[in-house]
Amino acid sequence: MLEIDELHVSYGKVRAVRGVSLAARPGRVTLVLGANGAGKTTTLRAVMGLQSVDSGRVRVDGTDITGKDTHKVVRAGVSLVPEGRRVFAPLTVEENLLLGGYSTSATDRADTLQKVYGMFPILSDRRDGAAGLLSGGEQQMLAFGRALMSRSKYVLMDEPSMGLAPSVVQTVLMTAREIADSGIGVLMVEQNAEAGLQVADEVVAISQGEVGFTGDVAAARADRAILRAFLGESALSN
Amino acid sequence: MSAWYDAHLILVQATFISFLVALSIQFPMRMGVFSFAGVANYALGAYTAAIVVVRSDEIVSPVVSVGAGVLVAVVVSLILALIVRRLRGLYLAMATISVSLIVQVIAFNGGELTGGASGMFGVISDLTIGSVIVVCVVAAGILTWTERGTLGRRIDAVRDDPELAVSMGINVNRYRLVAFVGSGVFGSLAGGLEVLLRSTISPVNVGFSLVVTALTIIIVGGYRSWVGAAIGAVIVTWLPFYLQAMERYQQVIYGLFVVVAAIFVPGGLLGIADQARRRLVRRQLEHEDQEAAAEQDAGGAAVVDAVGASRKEEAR
Amino acid sequence: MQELINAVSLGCIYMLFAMGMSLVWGTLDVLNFAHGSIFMFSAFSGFYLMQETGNSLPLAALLLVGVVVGALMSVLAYQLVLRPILRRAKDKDSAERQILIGGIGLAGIPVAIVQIQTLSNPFSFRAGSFEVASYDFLGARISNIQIVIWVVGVLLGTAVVLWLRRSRSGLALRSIGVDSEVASLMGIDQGRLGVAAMAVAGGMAGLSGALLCVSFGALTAESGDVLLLKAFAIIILGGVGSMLGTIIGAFFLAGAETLLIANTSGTWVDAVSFGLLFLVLLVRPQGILGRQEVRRT
Amino acid sequence: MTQHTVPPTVAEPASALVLDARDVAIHFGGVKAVDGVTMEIAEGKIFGLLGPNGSGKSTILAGITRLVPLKSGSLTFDGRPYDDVPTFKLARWGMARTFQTVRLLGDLTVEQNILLGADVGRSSGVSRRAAATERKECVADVIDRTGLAKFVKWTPSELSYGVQRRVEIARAIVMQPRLLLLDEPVAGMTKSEKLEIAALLSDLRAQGLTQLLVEHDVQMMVDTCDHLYAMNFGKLIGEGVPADVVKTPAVQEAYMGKGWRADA
Repeated sequence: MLEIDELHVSYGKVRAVRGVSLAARPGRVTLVLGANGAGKTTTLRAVMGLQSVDSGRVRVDGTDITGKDTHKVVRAGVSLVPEGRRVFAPLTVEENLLLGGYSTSATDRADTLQKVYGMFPILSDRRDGAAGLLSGGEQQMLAFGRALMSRSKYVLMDEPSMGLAPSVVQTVLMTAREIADSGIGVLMVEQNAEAGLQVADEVVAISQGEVGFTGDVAAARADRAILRAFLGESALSN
Repeated sequence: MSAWYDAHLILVQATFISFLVALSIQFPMRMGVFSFAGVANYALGAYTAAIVVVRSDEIVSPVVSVGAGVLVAVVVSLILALIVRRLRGLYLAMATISVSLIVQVIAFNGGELTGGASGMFGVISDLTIGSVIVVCVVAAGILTWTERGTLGRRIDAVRDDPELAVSMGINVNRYRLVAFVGSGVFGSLAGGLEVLLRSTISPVNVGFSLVVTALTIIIVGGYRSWVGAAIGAVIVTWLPFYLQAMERYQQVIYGLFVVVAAIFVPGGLLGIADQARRRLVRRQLEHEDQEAAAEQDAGGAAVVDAVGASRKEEAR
Repeated sequence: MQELINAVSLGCIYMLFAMGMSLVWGTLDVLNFAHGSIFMFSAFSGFYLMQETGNSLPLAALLLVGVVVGALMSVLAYQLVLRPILRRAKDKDSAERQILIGGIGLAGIPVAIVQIQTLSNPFSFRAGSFEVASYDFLGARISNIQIVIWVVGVLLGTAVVLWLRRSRSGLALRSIGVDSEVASLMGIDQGRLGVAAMAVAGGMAGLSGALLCVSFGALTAESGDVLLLKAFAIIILGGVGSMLGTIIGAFFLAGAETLLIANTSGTWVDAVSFGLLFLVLLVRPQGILGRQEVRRT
Repeated sequence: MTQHTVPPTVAEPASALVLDARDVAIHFGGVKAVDGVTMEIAEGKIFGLLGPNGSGKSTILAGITRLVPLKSGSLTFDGRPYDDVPTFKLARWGMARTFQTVRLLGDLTVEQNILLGADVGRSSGVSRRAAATERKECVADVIDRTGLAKFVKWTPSELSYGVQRRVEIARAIVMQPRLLLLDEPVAGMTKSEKLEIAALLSDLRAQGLTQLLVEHDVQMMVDTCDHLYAMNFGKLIGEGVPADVVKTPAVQEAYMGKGWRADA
């Protein structure tokens, strides 16, 4: 289990995350909802050691990784698919994937590479092309593949559907589901709440740096506050 | 007093000249133009003044000889500004360092005109330190005007965010042009005045070490105001004199100064003073505006992701 | 023919020097202005040891001193100055500016020390324990030192290119150049790789310093500054981040300079690189082989 | 293509166009970021521009402000074509904007940042001294209206994101513009902050300020705008009364994704 316990993070004078506790479990998708600026991305960055933590603990299967350097967090079995994908555009698709497996052994790397190619045939077809030339959806697949290459037990995903064509959003989120089904714990921040709920098992809602709701998908769908904040009551709910 | 003055005349002169040299790099820097052409302008000013004085049969007024240097430097600066208008940041810095070194190579190879490697001697004039001080005071006056009010704010905008500046109706390109011309004026004034005071100039005086010295002055003092250049000029000129040990290791210690400042106090001494003043103001404000601070906190959470996101945007 | 031999030798030295500088600029975002004085000081260290040991150092030891001193200085510069600046700077632009300023400050220190030690006179490895021999080579003369330069140049040049292209750590280094934050998300320890890259760069600078001092007779305290700007011209000519471009640029500049020396008195030689730099910046700022942004939105 | 599905806007007196962007195309390399967009911004109204990330909204804003060159098309401001007028002159003509990311000068106080807007040289023939007092009054008035009085001596880094945003808007208003372009002014704000900004914009409209609002928040767009443009893939996919535009299938699909309607 990836446990975030009473995490506090501040940015200069601003307290961005105030006592967030949540968990990701193997084989399950935990969806984190929250408005822009609620502290979701900051939480993920803090877990990865990209942001310093004021107080609180982050544990991976019992091992404390709070405040560890990013590369050590990755070695402890947690990886992040960053917002906006951020593939290494000038490098080839295969180089991107190999980088994902940077801290694994050579044999493991070759092994996982074949698995990832099996999962995403499009990446196999384009393996020698520059990653920057892939379409948005393909780049997201590459970002997923890159995270899988590290053989992490937990994958954090920051807005995987952001900026993608609507038709691709479903595919991308279904892929996230498949990744969880293979036994990996997925912690996903997603703006597109409805699409996110379709693949999630558990839901955490964050507002102004604090957790407002924790529960399974059914409970979330039944929660009026969640409905109002993330799904409905807009002009579109005709 | 007078005895002291006579004994320290050279240091007094050096202080004012260093101030002008530093301004030739600081002035464009304040407008976001990271140019080292000031050193080239110094060389142009010095050599032009020297050539005018030495080649002419009659006694030439400093106004004419130094003026000729300023004219040459300004013309060259304008041409340079047009040539490098597309360059920014490091590329501009390195290109202008190259210009300075090309000028040095030309001085080396100028044959009879520039005196080659040994340079020029006997540049005699009736220039006094008083005139130099007047020049510096006038320069400081003009700069004070550019650092205040509307003009000061606009220059801040041009430096910190050129795209914002144009959206606020500021003609950024014109400011950049002014930056080059200003560098030409200050640099050539420094060169012209110095050559008349010392009566000699050689290629060694206009090389890379002048870049380091000018940069030391600005970095130690602070790049945001002419006051920084003045503080820096005083320190860099007088410290070696008072620290006997420093005489020999002067350049080593300059290097250390620059390194330490670049890491810890990029704003120089002036920046430190500024921060201290601000901290004082803030403490007062915090007493007055407890409620404002409270309001701050409520909306505070929103800052973070947006800041993080914009950082990432930039990184991409 | 003689010119060609000289040009290739000079080109090898330029290449060793510029490749190291290009390596850390393209990956760590460090335009190390002290690279030139590292080059100079490494050669000077050899000279100093040579004097202390009564001219008994063999050539190999001299080169080794150059490599070790260069690597050491480069790593120290990175750990003590450049990395702290990168970490503390508030944005990319000010980081760039402070790195350059800090580098200029750093560069001044060894230069000043050597000026004091040599009283600003040139220093050279006068006849040491090794002998300079010349051989006939296709109607021209080539010295044993030039052969050493060629061999070292070809071997190291190839090694660095292969390292970056083929190896796991080379790939990691390239990824840092593209997006250092995501690189750390791949599990890459940037601190260690950065030190390694700086050590390689400094070692190559030191080696080229020793080689240049041996083959061309003498260096002065200021030699590094000029070479630094030449290397900048070379890198810009080839395109930042392109090793192949750097290699081509190095030989191009060496060729142009050798031609000029052969046909004039040689005092204008430094103006070639600066003129060239200027020209490239104006006409094609991304260099001959500079990579265009690969992007699709 | 969705033009005909949108009910015709209520016939209104042909008011003067503040901004007329006709068949604007902007290409980056081979990418058609904006591909033949026409927008007619009439006086005194708030116009909205809606579209998902990467649809070309920010690009067309950059084109309108002449920060990037057009591939083709024409631009007219208050009847004056400005295809070759530099950005800084446009600002003096009365085009003010805010940016997608906060862009305040960190070394200046809030007051000084706002004064920067008042400095824009739109001389009105008044004597210098009179202009200065007038300017001061205008700044004081704007500071008051935007609720920034408490923060005038603060520096931007000490302010929350919402307050920083308000300073940016205040700086633009102080320019006394003819047209105000707002690039995602409420992104990352809390609900209450959003409402505040929306009220401020409506207030400005009441005073006759024409605005073009680029935003993600559908609810805010519907509530605040008089006329809405919707974009995707560099093209307009809808235009008209906001509440109607957001209901068209093309906009719903572009903005909310497939499957949204089935579950909502």
